[in-house]
Amino acid sequence: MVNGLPAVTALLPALLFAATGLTLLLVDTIRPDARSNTSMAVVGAIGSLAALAASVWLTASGAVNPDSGAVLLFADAIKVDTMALFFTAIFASVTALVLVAAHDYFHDHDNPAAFYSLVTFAATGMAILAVANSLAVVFVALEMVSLPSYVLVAYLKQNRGSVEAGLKYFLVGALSSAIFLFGISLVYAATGSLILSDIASASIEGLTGVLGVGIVMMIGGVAFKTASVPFHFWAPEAYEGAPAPVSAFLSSASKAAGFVVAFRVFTEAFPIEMAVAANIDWMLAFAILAAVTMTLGNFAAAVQEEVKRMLAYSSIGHAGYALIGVAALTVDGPANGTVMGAAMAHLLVYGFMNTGAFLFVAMAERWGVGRTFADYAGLWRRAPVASVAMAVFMFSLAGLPPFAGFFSKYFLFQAAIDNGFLWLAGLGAINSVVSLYYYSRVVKALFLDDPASPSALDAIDVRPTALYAAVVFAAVATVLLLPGFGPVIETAEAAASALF
Amino acid sequence: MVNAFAYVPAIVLLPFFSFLVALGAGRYLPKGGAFGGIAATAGSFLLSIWVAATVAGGQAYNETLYYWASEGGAGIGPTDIELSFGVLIDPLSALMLVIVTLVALLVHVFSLGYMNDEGETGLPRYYAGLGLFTASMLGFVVADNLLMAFMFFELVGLCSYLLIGFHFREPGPPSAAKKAFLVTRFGDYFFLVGVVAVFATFGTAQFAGPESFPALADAALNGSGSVAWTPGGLDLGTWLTVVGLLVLGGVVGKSAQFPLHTWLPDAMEGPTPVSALIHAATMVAAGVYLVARMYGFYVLTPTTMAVIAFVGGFTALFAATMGVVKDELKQVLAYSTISQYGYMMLALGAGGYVAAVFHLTTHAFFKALLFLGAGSVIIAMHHNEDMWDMGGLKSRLPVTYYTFLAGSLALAGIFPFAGFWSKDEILYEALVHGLNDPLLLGGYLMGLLAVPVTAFYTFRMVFLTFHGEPRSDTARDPEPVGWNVKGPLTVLGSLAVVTGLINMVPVQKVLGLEGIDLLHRWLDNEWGGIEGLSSHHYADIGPYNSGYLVGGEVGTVLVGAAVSLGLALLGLGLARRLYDVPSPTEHTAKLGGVKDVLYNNYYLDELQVWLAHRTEDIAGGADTFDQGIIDGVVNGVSSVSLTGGGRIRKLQSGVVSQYAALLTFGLVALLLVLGATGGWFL
Amino acid sequence: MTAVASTIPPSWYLLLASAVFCVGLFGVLTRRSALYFLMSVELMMNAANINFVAFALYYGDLTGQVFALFVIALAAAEVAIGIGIILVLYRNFGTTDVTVPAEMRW
Amino acid sequence: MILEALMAAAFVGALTVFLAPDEWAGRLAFAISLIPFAGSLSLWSGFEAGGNALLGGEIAYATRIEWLEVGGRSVSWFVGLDGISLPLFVLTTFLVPLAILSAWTPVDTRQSQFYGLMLFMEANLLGVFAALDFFLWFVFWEAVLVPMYFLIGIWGGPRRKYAAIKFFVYTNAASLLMFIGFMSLVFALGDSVSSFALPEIAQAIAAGDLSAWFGIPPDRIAMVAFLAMFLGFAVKVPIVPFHTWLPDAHVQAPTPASVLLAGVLLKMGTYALLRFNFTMLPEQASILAVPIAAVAVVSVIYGAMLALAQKDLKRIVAYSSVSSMGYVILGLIVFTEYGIGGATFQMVAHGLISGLMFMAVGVIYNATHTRMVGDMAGMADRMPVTVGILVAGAFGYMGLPLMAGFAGEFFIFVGSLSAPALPYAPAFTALAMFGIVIVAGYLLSAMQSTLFGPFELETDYDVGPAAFHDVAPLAVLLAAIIVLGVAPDIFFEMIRDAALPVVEGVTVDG
Repeated sequence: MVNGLPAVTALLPALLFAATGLTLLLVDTIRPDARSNTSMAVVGAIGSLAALAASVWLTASGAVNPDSGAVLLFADAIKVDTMALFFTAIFASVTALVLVAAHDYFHDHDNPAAFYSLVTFAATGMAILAVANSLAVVFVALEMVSLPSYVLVAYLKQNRGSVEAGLKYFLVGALSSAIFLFGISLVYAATGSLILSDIASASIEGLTGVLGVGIVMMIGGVAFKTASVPFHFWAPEAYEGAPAPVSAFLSSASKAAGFVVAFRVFTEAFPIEMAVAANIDWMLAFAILAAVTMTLGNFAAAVQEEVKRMLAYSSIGHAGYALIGVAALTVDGPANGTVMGAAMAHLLVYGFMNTGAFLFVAMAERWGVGRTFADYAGLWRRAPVASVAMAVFMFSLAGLPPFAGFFSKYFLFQAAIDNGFLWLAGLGAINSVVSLYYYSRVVKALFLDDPASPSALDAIDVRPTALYAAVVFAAVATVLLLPGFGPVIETAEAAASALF
Repeated sequence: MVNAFAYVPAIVLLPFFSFLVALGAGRYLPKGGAFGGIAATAGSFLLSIWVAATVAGGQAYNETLYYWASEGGAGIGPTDIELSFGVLIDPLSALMLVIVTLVALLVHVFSLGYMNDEGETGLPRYYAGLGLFTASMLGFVVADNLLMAFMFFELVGLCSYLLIGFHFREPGPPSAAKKAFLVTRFGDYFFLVGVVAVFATFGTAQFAGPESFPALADAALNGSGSVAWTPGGLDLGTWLTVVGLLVLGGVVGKSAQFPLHTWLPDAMEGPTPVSALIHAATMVAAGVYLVARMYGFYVLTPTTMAVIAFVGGFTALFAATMGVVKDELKQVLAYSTISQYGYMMLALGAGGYVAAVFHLTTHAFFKALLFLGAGSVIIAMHHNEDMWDMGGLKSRLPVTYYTFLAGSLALAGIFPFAGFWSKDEILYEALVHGLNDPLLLGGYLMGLLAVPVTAFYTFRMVFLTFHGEPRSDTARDPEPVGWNVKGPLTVLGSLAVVTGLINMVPVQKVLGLEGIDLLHRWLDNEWGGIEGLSSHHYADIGPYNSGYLVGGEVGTVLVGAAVSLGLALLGLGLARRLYDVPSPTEHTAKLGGVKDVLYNNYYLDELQVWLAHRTEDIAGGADTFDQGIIDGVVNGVSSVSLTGGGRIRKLQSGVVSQYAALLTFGLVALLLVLGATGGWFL
Repeated sequence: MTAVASTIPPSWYLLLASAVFCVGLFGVLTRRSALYFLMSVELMMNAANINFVAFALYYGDLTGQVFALFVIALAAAEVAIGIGIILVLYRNFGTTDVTVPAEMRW
Repeated sequence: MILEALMAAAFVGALTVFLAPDEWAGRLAFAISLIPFAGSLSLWSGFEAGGNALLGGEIAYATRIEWLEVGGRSVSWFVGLDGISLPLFVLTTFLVPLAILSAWTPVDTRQSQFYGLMLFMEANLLGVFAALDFFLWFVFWEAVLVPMYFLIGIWGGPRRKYAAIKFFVYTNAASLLMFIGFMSLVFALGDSVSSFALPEIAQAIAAGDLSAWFGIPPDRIAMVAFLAMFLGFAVKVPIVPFHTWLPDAHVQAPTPASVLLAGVLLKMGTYALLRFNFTMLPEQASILAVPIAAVAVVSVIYGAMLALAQKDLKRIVAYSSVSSMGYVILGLIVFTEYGIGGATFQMVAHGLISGLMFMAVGVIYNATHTRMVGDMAGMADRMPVTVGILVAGAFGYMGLPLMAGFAGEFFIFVGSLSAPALPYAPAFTALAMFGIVIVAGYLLSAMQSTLFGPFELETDYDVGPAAFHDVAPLAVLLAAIIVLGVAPDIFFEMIRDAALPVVEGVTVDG
């Protein structure tokens, strides 16, 4: 029972997402040839905000929290706990932003309806992923997220870039999910169960190798979703080729979805003690991935010409930071909960600032100014508000005070240090300096550079209200999360600690 | 009666106000604020007289008036220090006050003729400068501690910069001003180190009183006291010598002693009245005055004394030789100044405290006189200073001529003019003390040698300027000068004749007339003064004892006087033979190679210019190093990381099958690493 | 538990599955045609299915077999979407060679 | 809450000015910037606190509000002033209005943004000097860079972008290093501190609560932290060889930005050095005394030599700032009351003087549009008042007595010559003091060739005297410099009061 309601109420966010998706289809069938997608945007936004509200309500009302324990459903295949709701909140916020922004981005698309429903269904998949307590559910939900994503990336059928991106994303994705699935099968072979807790308690004498290989393959699947090395190759192209709102959605929500898998599955199915005892040091694997990923992402981002591609690499770099949350863990380490909680908080903040950044790119694409840094020169003069917001995103991504990105990154590194991973934190710090360089390049282009030609800015002829709203909202959130960081980090740490 | 000392600050502040007035409102005042300056200096002069009278009335004054930085406090390491301003009035400073204010007053008056009547522009700036100059010098004179002295010492330097560079629109003056400030600044660097050292060593920089640093040093040296600090392992005597020499650095700079004298001849670029002020009463005098002021400290360290004496003697001769060949009126005077201050240093080094002050006084008058005279000649000659264009001005500028003559006789040290008495006493002191001290004796001999040279160039100047036939049209029909020129000349001329009377030591010694050595008694606190600041005290703690030639004291006096007078007359006579002819010609050719050396001032300027250029070269090298190496490294870091990024991105070939391959390899690598560490498959 | 199944040691199934998986992987790495690529991925997924089914039998619980069904369904969906994407690929690039679309790189 | 009020005034003012039309943005900004100034004057007049805020002295105008928890330590809004921070606080509020005035002529584009950024920067600068909680301080510390980045990058000279990015990245990297250094201290303090409040941390360290961490012994940690923080701040100060961003930034920056950069931003570095390195880790400081003093002396001489080689007036002043900062470092490292007090005083003095110099050069530049020594001569002929003040300022820079610069330098020298804590103190001091000769050298040469001699300058317009609102700030600054030089106790008394505890922190053996 949840607050006197049936226990299934705990699934409210996921259900709301699903319902929204269906409603969107319904709306589309009622008015199939509506040129305006306003109704779509409104319905979608309302739906995802409702999901957001639901998850916040469930957390706040104490129905689901570390103290009262998690809500288990469907023969333990589903487990709703604070972490699940925390991530659901991230998904919901990002989805809402993206849907609102899409209203202007697809203003002249002949069939926007599919987009909205696909996004919402993907969000549904994420919500389920967040509560999955069985590898079966994990895989199904993962596919529920992936399949719509492939379509979304290739959504602009006439656009070679979009198609190429879709293809690469799909091929790498298919391969990765196959590997992930094989990993699951090996784990099943070694433990004979798919329920996380049962896996943890299963005896694996003689099958260490099988389990180990399985786990590594599952790491691969996670790495794909989180766009971490070496499964990151799809990310630059997919983010660059896809419609900007989709890039925002993938790089924020989808990435977070990957992390929720990592956080839950590895800590619950292969508890650290057990892993260490069995010499299956997946923490080490993640540590290596984290180090390589953040370095590769940041250094590659530093030499990009296109803003969108730079953001793609930077999102790889941030995946590296967030991976610290599953890398900097030790057997009953003092700060296991803290470090993972910090990673969760970072993902939340990142959700806002990164989505905002991509939505700014979306605005630029809507205007039809080019994609490179040079094309952004002097945008400031015609779009001051948006440019200031972009500057906020950039500085926050770089981790400068007085923006939320500073705190989330700092908490992450500090927790890592507390847990004995000084070298990871140090590497992260160095990478932050590099990132400062390329993020400030955007600001430089926007504010300092002069437009190539006086007429260069004439492209900016419209004021996409919805896009503006989304961007500004994201910016405000990014700033307000600094003073309001206390509750966030507390919730996150509490949620994470519950896993250990 | 009202206490005169209460008004001492006013002496300093009056000219300062005139500075403010001239600066702020000079534009709107008649004569560009000249009258303000005259009134102020006149006021200061009267007050100074009053102060001197009060001192004569048997009083003295040593008072801290203002704490610059807060009192007490655990200052530096063990010591408590106080940084304060105060006033010290004793016979010495009282006398100096009178001299400075008088000269300043006369210079102000003279300026009316030299600047205003000549239609100079920027007069407010000029009078502001004069006012500030006077004020700074007066502040320096009344200073009661070394820090305050240093501060006003520096301000004097600033004013000299401003006034020498008065004609800033021409190329010459600014560069001369720069040189003056830089060279003296170089000396002041050592001075500043000295000041800091004094604070560190004694915790105080007071000149007078039982807690003053000379007193403390004395006590420490004779074991009845101790100092707060001496640098690692240095014994007290050596350290005090070092400190003394450091402070001396400032003196050498300001008083234009060798080797820092080069700025002074260039300083002639300034308006002539300013030169008079600088040379007679303010800037150059400051150095010597400083030594006299802290004489109680110097006499404690024989080495320092010897150095002072030798430097002084050398400078006296050295500068005099250069004066011989100069063609320009003011140049000759410039080198004579250097030389004369050399005498004063010699006196101080030789323990002739009174003699030095005596010469300072007389020199102040006759040198001011000579410069103002030169000024009036320059007016008459329409600012042509080349003596070879002059001649025969005697009949046309009688007042100027006779006063100038009086000054020249004094400078040459001819009986009975003021210069004779003071210079004679200096040589006497050097002699009697030098008989037991070779270094000092060397100083004496050089000083003696300088006497004929001085007489020679002085009268070479006089004859070339005033005697013989006019050698140019302007000389034939010179511009007449007004009362404001003649007035000051007359006053100073008479002073140049009579000032010697204030200190008739030789006469007293020979004829045994008691009490006519007024200056001696004055400086010996006979009327009033401060314990520890008397010539006697200095003599007591000083390193020297006197030795005499044949005939004991009197004999020595007579011999010395006779010799120096004889030499002076010799030089005069030579000058007369060579140049007192209707149309004199250059005889410098006879000097041969020496002439060039003298013309080029022994190439010392070249040396300093060379040094300056080397410094600039080093600076240039440093700059290249900075831009190339240091900044190069900074930028290098960024470019290196960028190339790194460039390599990494090449991984992203764009071909999806390669992605699949790389991805697989990555996974396999991960498998191997974990497998290896985990020891699976075994 | 049938006789045949009981006689075969589970490790054989593992080997078989791994073999199939590697074949599929080989196909992915070597084939340039998108369709072959797709088929190879299917092969890899079925390798996993072999494990599920076999070990469901081995452990005697149905989860594995049920999950295998799920996987088959998902694979079908994946293929559907894949074909769609390959279709637009062909429309835009006139080929199904996956190495051709390489406009976005570095 | 008065500190908050003043910062808020500047901050709200910034927002208002952002929205104001360009026409009167300048006047509005000036008017607004007077509010913090008036406020800080009242702060100064009402200041009675004694001792050092970090070492248990009373903290004036303090407020402390809990903010959030970090790893079991509380972060709070904790501001307050003591004898060291108050003068710098006043300096900031004093310089900003003048800098704004000096911007009226040169800044002719995007005025509202420009003045808005100026005020925004002021708000953060005040925060830096007032903050007593590390996180709060760090937030302000970093936030200062952002407006300066824009000020240089948008309104700067030809190579402004290069300069801006170099400044931004370089100083940020430095801040990161410093951050790491300080954090390692906090970690090493373990549970002995329950917050990031600087006083608590400083006193905990003083109480010897540093404990081993990662098996690194506490003294090693302290040493590493000291070095990291020192390097971090060295870039900001800047100390040779981390100074190369400064000339670029200064030359490219618009005059008002240069004024604040030289006047206040550099002081952030020395202030932080004093607050963190020398107040919290005096023992490490005295261990490293000789190398640090050497670096200081090198900065003095080397910086002066570089200035001697420059042809651009702004570069000259920029490098001479490097030189002057060397004095400050020397004053700090000797650990005497006069040394540290003098160093702090020199921060204020140099803030005023370098501000004056940059402003005056800026005024001349407005008229000539060149700063190259070779390009102009005899400016005194056309702009007598400006040149007069410039000359006065230059002499102030040379340490002319009765001007603020001399007071600062003299205090430092007096404090350092016989400093017990520094071996070879006399040698170091004497060497450093030679800077006063070189500075005279290059300033006089530069003035001679640009200001004096016959007037020369190729322009198609005739150069006339500067406007009143250009000259007024110069005059005000000069007056302030002289007042401080005649009566240094205005600040020096409270500074010494706050410096004394720092001095007592270091124990000199022998």
